[in-house]
Amino acid sequence: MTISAIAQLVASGLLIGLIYALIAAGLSLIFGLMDVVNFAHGEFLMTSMYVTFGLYLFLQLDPILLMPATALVMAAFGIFIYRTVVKRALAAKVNAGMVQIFATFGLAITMRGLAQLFWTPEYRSIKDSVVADKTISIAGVFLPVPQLAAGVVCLLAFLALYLLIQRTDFGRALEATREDSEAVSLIGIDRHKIFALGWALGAAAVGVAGAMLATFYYVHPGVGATFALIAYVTVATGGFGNLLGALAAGLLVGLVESVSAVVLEPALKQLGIFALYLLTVLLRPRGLFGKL
Amino acid sequence: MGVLVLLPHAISSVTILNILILTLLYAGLSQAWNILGGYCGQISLGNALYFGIGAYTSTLLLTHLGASPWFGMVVGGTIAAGLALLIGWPLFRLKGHYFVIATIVIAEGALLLFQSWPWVGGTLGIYIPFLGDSWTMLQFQTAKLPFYYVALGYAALLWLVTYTVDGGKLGHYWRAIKDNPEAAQSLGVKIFPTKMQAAALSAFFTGVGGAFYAQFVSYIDPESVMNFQISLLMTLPAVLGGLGTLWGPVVGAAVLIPVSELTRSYIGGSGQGLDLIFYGGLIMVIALLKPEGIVGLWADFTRRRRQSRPSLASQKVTP
Amino acid sequence: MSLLRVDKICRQFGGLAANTDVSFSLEEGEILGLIGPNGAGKSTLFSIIAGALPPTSGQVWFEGKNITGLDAAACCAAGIGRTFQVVRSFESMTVLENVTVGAYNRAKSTKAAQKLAMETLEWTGLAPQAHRLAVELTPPEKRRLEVTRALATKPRLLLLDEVMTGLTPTEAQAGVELVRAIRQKGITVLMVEHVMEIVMPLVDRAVVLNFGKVLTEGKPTEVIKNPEVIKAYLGDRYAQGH
Amino acid sequence: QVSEVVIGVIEPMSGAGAQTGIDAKAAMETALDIINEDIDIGLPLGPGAGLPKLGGAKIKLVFADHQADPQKGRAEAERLITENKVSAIIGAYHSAVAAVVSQVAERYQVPFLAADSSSPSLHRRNLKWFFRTSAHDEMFSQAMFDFYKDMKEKKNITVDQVAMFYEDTIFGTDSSNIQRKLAGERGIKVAGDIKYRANSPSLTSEVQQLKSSGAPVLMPSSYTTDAILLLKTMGELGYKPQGIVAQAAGFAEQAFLQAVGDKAEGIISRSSFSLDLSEKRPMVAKVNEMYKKRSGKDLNDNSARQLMAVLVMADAIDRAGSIKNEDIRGALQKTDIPGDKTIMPWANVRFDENGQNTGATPVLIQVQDGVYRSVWPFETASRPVVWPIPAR
Amino acid sequence: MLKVTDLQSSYKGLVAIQGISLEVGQGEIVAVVGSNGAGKSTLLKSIAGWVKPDRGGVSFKGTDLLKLPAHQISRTGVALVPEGRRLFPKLSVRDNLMLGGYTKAKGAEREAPLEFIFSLFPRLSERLDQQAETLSGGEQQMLAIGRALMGQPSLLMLDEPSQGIMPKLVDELLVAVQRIRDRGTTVLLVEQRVAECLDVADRAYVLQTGRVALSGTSSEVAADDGVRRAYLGI
Ligand SMILES: Nc1ncnc2c1ncn2[C@@H]1O[C@H](COP(=O)(O)OP(=O)(O)OP(=O)(O)O)[C@@H](O)[C@H]1O
Ligand SMILES: Nc1ncnc2c1ncn2[C@@H]1O[C@H](COP(=O)(O)OP(=O)(O)OP(=O)(O)O)[C@@H](O)[C@H]1O
Ligand SMILES: [Mg+2]
Ligand SMILES: [Mg+2]
Repeated sequence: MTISAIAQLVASGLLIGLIYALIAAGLSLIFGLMDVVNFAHGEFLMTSMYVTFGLYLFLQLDPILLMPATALVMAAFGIFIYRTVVKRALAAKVNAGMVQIFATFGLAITMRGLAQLFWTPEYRSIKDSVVADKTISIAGVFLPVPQLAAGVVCLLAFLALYLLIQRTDFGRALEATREDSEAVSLIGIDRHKIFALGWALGAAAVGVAGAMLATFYYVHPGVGATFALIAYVTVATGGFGNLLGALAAGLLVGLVESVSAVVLEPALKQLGIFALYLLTVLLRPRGLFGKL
Repeated sequence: MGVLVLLPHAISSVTILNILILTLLYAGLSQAWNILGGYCGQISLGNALYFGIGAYTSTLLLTHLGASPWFGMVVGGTIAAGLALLIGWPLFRLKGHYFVIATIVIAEGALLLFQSWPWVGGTLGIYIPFLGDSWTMLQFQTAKLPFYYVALGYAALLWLVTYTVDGGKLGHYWRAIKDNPEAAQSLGVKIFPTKMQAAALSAFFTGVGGAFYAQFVSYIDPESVMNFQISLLMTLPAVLGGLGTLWGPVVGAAVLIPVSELTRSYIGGSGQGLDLIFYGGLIMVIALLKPEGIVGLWADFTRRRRQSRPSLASQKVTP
Repeated sequence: MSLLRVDKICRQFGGLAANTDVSFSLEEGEILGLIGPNGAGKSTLFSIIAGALPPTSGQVWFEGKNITGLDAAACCAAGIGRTFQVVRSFESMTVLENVTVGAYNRAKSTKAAQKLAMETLEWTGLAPQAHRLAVELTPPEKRRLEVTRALATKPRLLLLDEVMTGLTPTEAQAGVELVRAIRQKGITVLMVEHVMEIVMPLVDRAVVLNFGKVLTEGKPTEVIKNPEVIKAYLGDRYAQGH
Repeated sequence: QVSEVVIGVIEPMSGAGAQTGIDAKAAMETALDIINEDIDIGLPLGPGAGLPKLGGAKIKLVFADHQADPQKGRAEAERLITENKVSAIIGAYHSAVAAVVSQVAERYQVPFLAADSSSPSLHRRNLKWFFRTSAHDEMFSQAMFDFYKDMKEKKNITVDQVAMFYEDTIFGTDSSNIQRKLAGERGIKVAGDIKYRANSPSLTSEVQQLKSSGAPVLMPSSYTTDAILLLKTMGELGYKPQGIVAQAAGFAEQAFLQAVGDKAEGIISRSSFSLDLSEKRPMVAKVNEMYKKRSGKDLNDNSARQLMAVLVMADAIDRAGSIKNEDIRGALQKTDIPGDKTIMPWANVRFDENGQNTGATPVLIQVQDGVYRSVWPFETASRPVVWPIPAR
Repeated sequence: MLKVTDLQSSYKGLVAIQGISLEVGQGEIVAVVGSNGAGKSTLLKSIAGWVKPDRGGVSFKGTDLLKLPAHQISRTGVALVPEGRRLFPKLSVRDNLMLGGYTKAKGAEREAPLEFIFSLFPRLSERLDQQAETLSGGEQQMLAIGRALMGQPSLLMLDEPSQGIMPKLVDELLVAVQRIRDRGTTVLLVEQRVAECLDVADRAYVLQTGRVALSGTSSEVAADDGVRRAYLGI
């Protein structure tokens, strides 16, 4: 293998890793930090891509410009889902974990059905974006611009989430609500407000991911399922209770995938990711940097 | 029970028999899942692995050696149980979501391996050749009744096994581990072997179910017997019916399978996703309205009748 | 031969030494009180004796055997029963089922286990609650349930960690009677309790821990006169003599 | 006498293949219009309403959804046969499902017509009740290699190295196995042999390996999602082979063209159908119009085959003059429809003893100026082939 | 300041307290005593909004608390140190304390009670970075009380605060309760150490099987024969 091929391998791995991390960002908040299972994460991503696509049909703007709008719509959607579904699931005193899994799993199926109803199962894509179909090449290493842009957005998104959780009362309140959602009322915290905000934020992060993804990926009712498992594995590899873990894990997952596509065969490249996860949790049962 | 034995004779519709067979199969599979997930609290979303192992073992034994699927069921179940022990050994130290995701990942990994393993047919899968009606080979041209009775026997057997175990030492230990492992240990419960027993039992019967399924469909490929959806389908009835209860998986399967089959059959042809909306909505509604499962309705009812005593406080002896 | 002997037990949590060179022994049939300030390392020591926590160094001897490496289940099988300071009941199970789990430690069949469990419940006075779910009990009842559960394992040594918390003095007296009755059954008791009104009349001997080390040990009446114990643990009220 | 003949259709109506099922529905209903209405068009059963030999009985289609799951396909087939009393079944796109459905049909002795499943293993199981109107992947792959031969002989362009890129399903595996074998026979080197996971989130490393294989011709076998992703990733990583010769599926879909835009320029795909056949056979345009009214799109490889399957089946039932299973099977076996009475570039429709239509000659189509044009066989092509793919 | 009238609460239809009326005046320490399961905790939980009463009224400084959700009740200045402590186990001691002052503005105001809390429980100041769940039993109880004090409540409800606290600290704690009152906080105290508790309280209520059996000044209650027999073990 030539040097440039290896460089390309690493660069591509890291780039796709950043995209995985970006997609996992919202999940790392909702699932990782708030400890609420969201089996519909993939469908959230799918929805946000359709939101971007819908806005694009109306406004004919670059998806990157539409990103704030998508994030906003998704935040509202996150609050809506929290209020209608998740809140009730969290109220369950027995089998709490399973209720969350299956309430959101049911939600996922419903969302997929709704997408099919409203958008038909046709594949759609957006070609009008400043970054679309552009590639820069440095010393024989090709770096697709849409993915570079997504990578930068990913880093920014994690920085923003991290500061928000680490530096604000909101972050503390979110963790406290996760720890004991009843006891937080003792200190004047409205758990539903805090968690609804958490979901808004998580969904907005998915919105950002969806908008970026729409610049280079097709939109389809089933698109979420493609990314969902990797997103869960990424969050768990990073460790629960630590946002930045997901970023690190995303990069690692991307890199390992890239390498195992070469070492094994491409059809088995996910085996590398799976092995990475198992190895991580066997050595560190709480993931790379997990606290929970 | 009597009703279940005689019922199919009154039914001529193949569709309904198909649905009944699937319902019983999933009642059994879900009961098997319930042993480890519901009673012992080790949530596995990777039971499709054991299902697939059972299906492949019996099918390969049949196509390569001409062995009867009945034999294949036992061998398949045993291999599945052995695999469960092998996997449980490193995995049972994991907690919560880490464990759940590990089970998913292992099953998905196995799916990939089976797809690129030519000896087991890879993605092409394996056809089970039809050799004429035979109980030994568990093959029937168009008859559904034999399958119905096998499925009924399977579900009943699992119910019985769970019933027996639940009332005994293992059942107590499993539920204790689920509620509080540290306390269980302090009472002499050896956590690891107890979990392993649950895992082996669960995997064995899941494997048996897989072998039956292969015979019933007469064609298997990795995607159709080891897919993540199958894992979910085994979990769903127990959760919606009532986790860690005897009747939960049965009741859950009796609601879910007919609904999912009928919605697909009668509104799935539209291609508009209405069946998905309906099915998904139903799961969501049950999960949210009755978190302890549908059998919780029955418990509510009996409880209300038993506890007609008006006030707890007034029963206390005054000092 | 002592029933239990802890020998130079040390336990570190990061930089914090919860137990340092703790040594004492416990005679068969004794009720030994383990007292000391909050955070002195009493519960930590309990966990080490019961096999729930490995010591950093030191040994635990039970019935003349070194049980240091054994896990909690093996310790239970060997004859050590315990309760937890922060209650840990099996909340989705009934009171009877909770106790039955313990009873399986000795009983072979389910019938025998249930019988043993029911007898133990009657003995500790929880029988009327047998078919309630554990989650519905008040905290003091849950503690009593833990004692019952541990008793059902038929231990030779019972470790009681603040089981009488939350009882009014009158109720505590019943608790004291229960512990005496336990001893009557031939079970040796090691107990942690902060309420002197309970400890004083009950225990034969007290070991005082402070900052993880044994401060002193002796008859309860002597121990509470020790100025260091008063300074670190009992406070001014006991300075004038009790 | 019957007034209605019911035919069951089993296609994926939800899940990843849902669009195919939905398009199939439109295509087959278009065929129904031709049969049941009085439409004078050069197709079997066009003129006159209904089936003349059955007293003008109409055909009715019942659609069932198999969600790409063989078990569901089996259950639906049994339901259609026992409950809807269908006289025949058409389906099923996914070869795995077709395999199971054809077995059920065999057991119930109901004719099964594979409209759009192209796995060669399907007709090799000695099934008496199995028929397939279109070519299978072996015939298609043969066409591709014949194309290379013609290129050398007639255009003096040598193709001596190819890279295969195929998904890990029945479709991909079957297709690649044949191509590998044919390449060996024809002395063409397989420089790259990449099996990949269907619906992967990224194909970066796969494309990289293709690129470093250095093969001038890429032969992909993929469905729509992966076809789109493949082309995008090729652009991103600067991989530009001289030619792309695809095993249809995703590459023949309108959605694919729309998604990748001018990146599709020059791609060659095997096909059973080419819309520019209408230049020679105007009725193809007319049928296309009818279909477009229902679905909003042009006919493609899949929808044309699905449409034809209904016509062929209806023709057989009509000739049988009865809806007895045996009679229909007998009539199917005796099917003889000349190529110009179809909308396909086929020689004819005649089934061999395995139920395979031997006259289903494939064509190669190429994207030229955003439209699929037939480019091979050279004799019948509507446009000359463009080779290599022009630089953009 | 706090007025409870004819309060009844139940769990799944089982009545735990009924017909309870009591009053707590500004600056008072009021004790509630009673045996195990008498309904003391249920009473406090009903006031704090954790248990929704079946009927009756709870008003605090003229506000009808029954109309408010639990977190709003806390914001009116009612704090509860619950039975079982209910800390945030994975969070550090510091975070637990800081969260106690969640409704206060960040900065000096929020940190004001810290000094007092640390003077009462110096151990907490040594363990600021330790996870709450790894604290010893007594330390956890200290943290629970500290967290409630961080909110600078005007009514502090303590449910058996001396649980798990060593003797020396129990005395200090009860003195501290008086100091807390002297700083302007009203206290509603549930205690199983009846004698010590009556020592510091101004008035007391005795609960029996969910009803108020006796009420009066602490000395009256302490002098009652029934109480002496039932709760003091004399
Ligand atoms: N996992 C841990 N990590 C860090 N420190 C710990 C851990 N477990 C216990 N400690 C500390 O060790 C010390 C001893 O704790 P232990 O629970 O043994 O005290 P105790 O004597 O039982 O006190 P109490 O009377 O309050 O129950 C305490 O200061 C506690 O904070
Ligand atoms: N979550 C619950 N579910 C069902 N019943 C309950 C629940 N909590 C308390 N009870 C019942 O309500 C009654 C009153 O309980 P409460 O906890 O208020 O008593 P208490 O006076 O605080 O007792 P203690 O001194 O033990 O703390 C008891 O009979 C108890 O069993
Ligand atoms: Mg302790
Ligand atoms: Mg209480």
